[in-house]
Amino acid sequence: MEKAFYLDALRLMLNSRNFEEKTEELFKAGLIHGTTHLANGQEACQAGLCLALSDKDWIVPTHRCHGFTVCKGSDPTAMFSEMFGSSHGLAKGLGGSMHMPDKEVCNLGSSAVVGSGVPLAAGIAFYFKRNKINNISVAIFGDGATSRGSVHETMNLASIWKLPVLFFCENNLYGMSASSSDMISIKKISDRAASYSMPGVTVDGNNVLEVYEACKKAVQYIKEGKGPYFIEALTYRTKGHSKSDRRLYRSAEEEAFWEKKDPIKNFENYLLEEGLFTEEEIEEEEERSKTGINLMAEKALSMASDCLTEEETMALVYAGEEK
Amino acid sequence: MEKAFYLDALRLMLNSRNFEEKTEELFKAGLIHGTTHLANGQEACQAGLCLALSDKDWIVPTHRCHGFTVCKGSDPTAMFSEMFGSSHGLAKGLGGSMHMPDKEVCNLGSSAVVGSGVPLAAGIAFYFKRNKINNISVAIFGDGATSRGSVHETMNLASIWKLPVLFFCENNLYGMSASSSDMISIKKISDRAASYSMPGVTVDGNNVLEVYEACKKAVQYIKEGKGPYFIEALTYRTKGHSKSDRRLYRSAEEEAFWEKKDPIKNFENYLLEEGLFTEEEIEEEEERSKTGINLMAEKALSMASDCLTEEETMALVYAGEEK
Amino acid sequence: MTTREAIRKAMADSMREDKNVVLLGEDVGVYGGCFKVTEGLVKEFPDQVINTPVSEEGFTGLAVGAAMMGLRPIVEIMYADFFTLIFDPIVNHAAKVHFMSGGAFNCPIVVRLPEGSGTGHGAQHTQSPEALFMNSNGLKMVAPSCPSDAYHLLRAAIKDNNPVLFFEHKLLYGNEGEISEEELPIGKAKVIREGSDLTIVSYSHAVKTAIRTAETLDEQGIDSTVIDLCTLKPLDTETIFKSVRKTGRVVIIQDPAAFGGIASEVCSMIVTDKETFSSLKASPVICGGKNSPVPFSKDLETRVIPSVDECVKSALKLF
Amino acid sequence: MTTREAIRKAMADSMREDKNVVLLGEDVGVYGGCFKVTEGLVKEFPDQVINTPVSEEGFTGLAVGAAMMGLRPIVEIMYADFFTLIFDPIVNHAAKVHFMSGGAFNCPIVVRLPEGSGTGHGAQHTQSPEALFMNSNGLKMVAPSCPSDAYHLLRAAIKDNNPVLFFEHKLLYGNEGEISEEELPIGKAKVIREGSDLTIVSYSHAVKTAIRTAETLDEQGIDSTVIDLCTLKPLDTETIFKSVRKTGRVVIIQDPAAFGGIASEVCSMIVTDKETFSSLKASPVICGGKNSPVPFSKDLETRVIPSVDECVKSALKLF
Ligand SMILES: Cc1ncc(C[n+]2csc(CCOP(=O)(O)OP(=O)(O)O)c2C)c(N)n1
Ligand SMILES: Cc1ncc(C[n+]2csc(CCOP(=O)(O)OP(=O)(O)O)c2C)c(N)n1
Ligand SMILES: [Mg+2]
Ligand SMILES: [Mg+2]
Repeated sequence: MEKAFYLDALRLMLNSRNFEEKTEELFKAGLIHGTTHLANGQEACQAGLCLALSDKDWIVPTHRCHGFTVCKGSDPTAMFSEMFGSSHGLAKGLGGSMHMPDKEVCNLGSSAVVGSGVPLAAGIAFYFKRNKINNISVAIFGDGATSRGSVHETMNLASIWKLPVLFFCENNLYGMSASSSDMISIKKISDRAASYSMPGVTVDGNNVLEVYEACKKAVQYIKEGKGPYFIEALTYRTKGHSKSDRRLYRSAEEEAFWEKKDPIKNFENYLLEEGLFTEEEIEEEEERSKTGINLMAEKALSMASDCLTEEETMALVYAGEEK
Repeated sequence: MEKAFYLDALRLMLNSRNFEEKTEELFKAGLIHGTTHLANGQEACQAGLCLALSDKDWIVPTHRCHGFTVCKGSDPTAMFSEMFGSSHGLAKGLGGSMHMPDKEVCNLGSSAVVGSGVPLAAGIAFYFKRNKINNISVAIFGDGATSRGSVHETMNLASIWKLPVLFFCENNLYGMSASSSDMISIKKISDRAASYSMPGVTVDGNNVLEVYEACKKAVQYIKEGKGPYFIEALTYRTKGHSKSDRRLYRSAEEEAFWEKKDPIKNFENYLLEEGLFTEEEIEEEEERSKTGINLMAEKALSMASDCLTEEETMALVYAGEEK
Repeated sequence: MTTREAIRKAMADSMREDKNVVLLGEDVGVYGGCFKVTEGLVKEFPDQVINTPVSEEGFTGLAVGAAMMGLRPIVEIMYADFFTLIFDPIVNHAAKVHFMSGGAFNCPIVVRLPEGSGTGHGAQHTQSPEALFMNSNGLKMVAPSCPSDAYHLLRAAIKDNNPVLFFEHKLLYGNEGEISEEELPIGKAKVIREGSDLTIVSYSHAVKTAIRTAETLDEQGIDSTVIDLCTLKPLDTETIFKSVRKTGRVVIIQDPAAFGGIASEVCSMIVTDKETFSSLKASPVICGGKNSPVPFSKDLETRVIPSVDECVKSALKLF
Repeated sequence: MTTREAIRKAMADSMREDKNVVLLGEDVGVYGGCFKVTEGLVKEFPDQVINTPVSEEGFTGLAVGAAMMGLRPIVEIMYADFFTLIFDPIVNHAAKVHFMSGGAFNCPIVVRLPEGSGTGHGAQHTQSPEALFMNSNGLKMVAPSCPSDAYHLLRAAIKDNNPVLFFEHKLLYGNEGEISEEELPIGKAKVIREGSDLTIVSYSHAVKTAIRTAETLDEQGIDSTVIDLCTLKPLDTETIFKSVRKTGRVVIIQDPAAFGGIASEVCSMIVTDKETFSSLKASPVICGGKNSPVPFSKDLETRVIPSVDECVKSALKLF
């Protein structure tokens, strides 16, 4: 692996983290309307997956979408703008925190209906397969979503039609307050892949290199035309489910345990231990990312009042004749 | 096994078969409105399952429901009446061929939406578990239904809540024209049970004793409080999917192959070979069943014009205050 | 040509023109579809006609994703009653993605929904669910009543960049008619006959009832206009208003349950339009289906939809 | 007591009285529900409050089956938007089983659906889907606007032997009010204030708008009756007709999109009633939400529902 790769991985994770930190700050300051779902602690999943994809591979993230959106290459200014509801946002301010589609970087945007993005992702793969385009599509979903029938139906469809889709399950142990051990009828979610005759693996979702390697392998398998693949990445969201969550359903010990497994700190330690980066280099990256994200947030804030008019909005209910 | 048991099994299968034969005849004669789904060839599943159940165990059949309804103990006269749309029918003529609920014999009736009866069956089990009633509920469904998300969601729910429900999958190799090998992402459907941490077995669905034994074991397991159980019964519908099916999707050879595996003939041969019944006894049973069913059809036909009035019908849209 | 054939031809012509048009559904291949609408298509278009498992939510969602990439899927839901399973991909996704993406994505999907009672299939196989989609924004809905309209509206639906629900009444499949040269765009109602005393508005199978009602009223010297809505969303209020302003009397006929139906929206459009309201000489009348599930019993099933007799009686009260 | 507390109390009182009343939903236990409506309930009723996986179709279907056996389940759908996932168990099953079984089975299930815009949750978390169930037979629907009605209607819904959809507007959770001694049965509208010049009909969150509209009109010397529908299906047409016959003018206000909404049905009921129609002095007016998905942007979101200003302006045009 070249140093550039490690640098990429570090930068993506830092940007993702800093995006969430800034978002939380803006929310607390009352500058953003609505709610948000922060993905702090899950950066290795986001970066590991996106690094394994080509620019032309598509993703369909979840409600907890910021990190994937950053890592797939969207402009954080446009992301902040979206949360400010301004017309400079990825969805012109009509989407909000859970809807950040970005055609340019091959991100279909999320469904805010848990598990409903999964068939859409298979649809992208269906399109590729029909048109003999050798790209893949990634259905991203959480442990909670595995209880949705749509996920089952889609995995069956993807399997019988050998669609180029990667099922990427972020198992962060909870769906809101519901622990996956209470809600899921099997210990290892990836074991369900057998029902769909596809490979299924479970990886340490807090280890960016492990996620990357697993995804790389999956992408290769899929691009060889062998059909879908299932990856379960074990991770943890260190913040609450959304703005209002008091986290009564989990223990301080558990949180502390996972705090120690912070994907960024651990990766930084690895880089240091392996002598790939110096402390100064890492600090510099941390600083650069933070400053960058803050600047972009400020820029977005400065344009926050640019808003679609009612007429422009109503004109977007139906698509016109030609694209 | 006592002779009475074999006699029961034989009678149930013969009644089921004769019910379908008579139904087909009545349809061809234009005496029944709508369509129907005949289950000829699947009698061992129906009888094998129902013999293993107690009177207080409930079933939720499918659109192909006549055989199960006969075997669970409903009055064929009321079944024919239902198909004639008369007020003497199991649903007073409001249901039709696919809807033959019968509270008296613990049959909830079918959903005509493939796979949608499965969560209802789990609901019965949920009721039993909550009220500490040691009965079971059986969700009956076909191979085609396994592609429905509702089935996945229900199996997960039944597993995590350890509900006393038997998932009974009649794999007759086709869902209409769709062969299960094309539509299902795994060779053996029962292998999917592992995803829900429940036992899963595949049995010869044309062998009434094998079905019975498997169900008996399943019922015992469930009544011990161990949770749900999955049985796949391999069988074949010898008729078309419904009235209008020309069966273009399957070969004459295949049909001939399964004709030889006729569950009734094979059971009769077994009874003869084992010396349990004489030829005369069997012929007598065949005769008795046929005559009985024909008489009931005639009786139902004689009352066929007794129909609910419009007022009575409209009064059934909403339930009243007290049951 | 029958309506069945017209629908088939619209699909064939579209698939021939554009490889991105694909048909997905249960038994649409060799079986020819439950109502034989797709018979033979798989032969000419083996790559464009795709049999699916019984996974309505899954394959409709898949079609939505594919449509967002540029495919133009036609989804056949075997019986419209299974609309219950596609609400999420259609209402929460297809209908909203253009808007929610700030216009970045389109979702050109057509869903064909064979609907209607009269076939003895019971309450879960005889629904006409169009009204249950009415209040969802971002969708279009059409419901043709003759082969020509079926052909042109399906062609238009496939070309449309928005999700279109195409309601086809099972009892109309066998109806014969010529395919007109003239296209029928989405959003246009058709004036089937012009009269000066009464406006009868209807759509789909009930158009038959409307025409027979008009014919019966002829005998009484009442001269009716009959309007076939053709498109249910968006409604062609202009055509309706124009006629009602002329006749001052309106009867709206529909097969599905009266409460909360398309007819109620048409009626409310008419009376909330000031000018049209002022032109009314009598209260509008809705002749709709009974507010009950569809009974199986043949006799009861027949009477669940409004009869010509009922419609004529209601119309006569306006004079 | 807030509406949130009133709903909680109705559930608690019902669960205390009857062990067959159970609450199923995501995060309804320790988490207290997404909107804290169920907070604390699991402590008093550990066996009756059940956390579910994200399987709306599955657990609602399960509740339907259990209800047919005699349980009285309350199902909480976290956001009404996920109504798309329960259409099949509710519309194809719960609503029809009594009828389809010739009366043998009942399905006493209540589905609680937190709805409405104004919270900045985007188009898939802000819908008010009541109109999308209107045309389905066998269901009842209620949508209270104050704590007392919420309490009594939920109590009544739980006791009802039919499936009842209970729409609770998220913006009303914090509203304060006394719980009246008097029960409010399903099927009864409430006259909130009586006036002789105009009838304003509304329900749920829009009742606030209706009241403020009436107050503003007071200043102009226009004296309005305000009717809160409370029950959306079946509609209490008697109360509506009585008032409209008196005032001769009607404005119907609702938050959801105007096209195909509850207001259209109310309007159509009014004008198809001969006597009420004859009493109209002006065309009825509907002030409904915009026919678009709900935009995220705060300013746009606020304007997606009708404002008091708009309603007043529309009302004034009637005089
Ligand atoms: C169909 C549906 N049901 C419920 C919700 C409310 N909800 C939002 S996120 C969530 C938990 C999802 O858990 P998981 O899939 O594990 O994702 P995570 O939040 O952990 O990233 C729930 C229940 C929803 N958005 N969609
Ligand atoms: C949700 C749904 N989709 C489609 C249909 C139409 N349909 C009726 S039976 C059937 C095939 C079902 O196959 P299977 O479950 O194997 O049962 P079988 O008919 O073989 O007994 C289909 C697709 C339906 N009734 N419900
Ligand atoms: Mg999770
Ligand atoms: Mg089958």
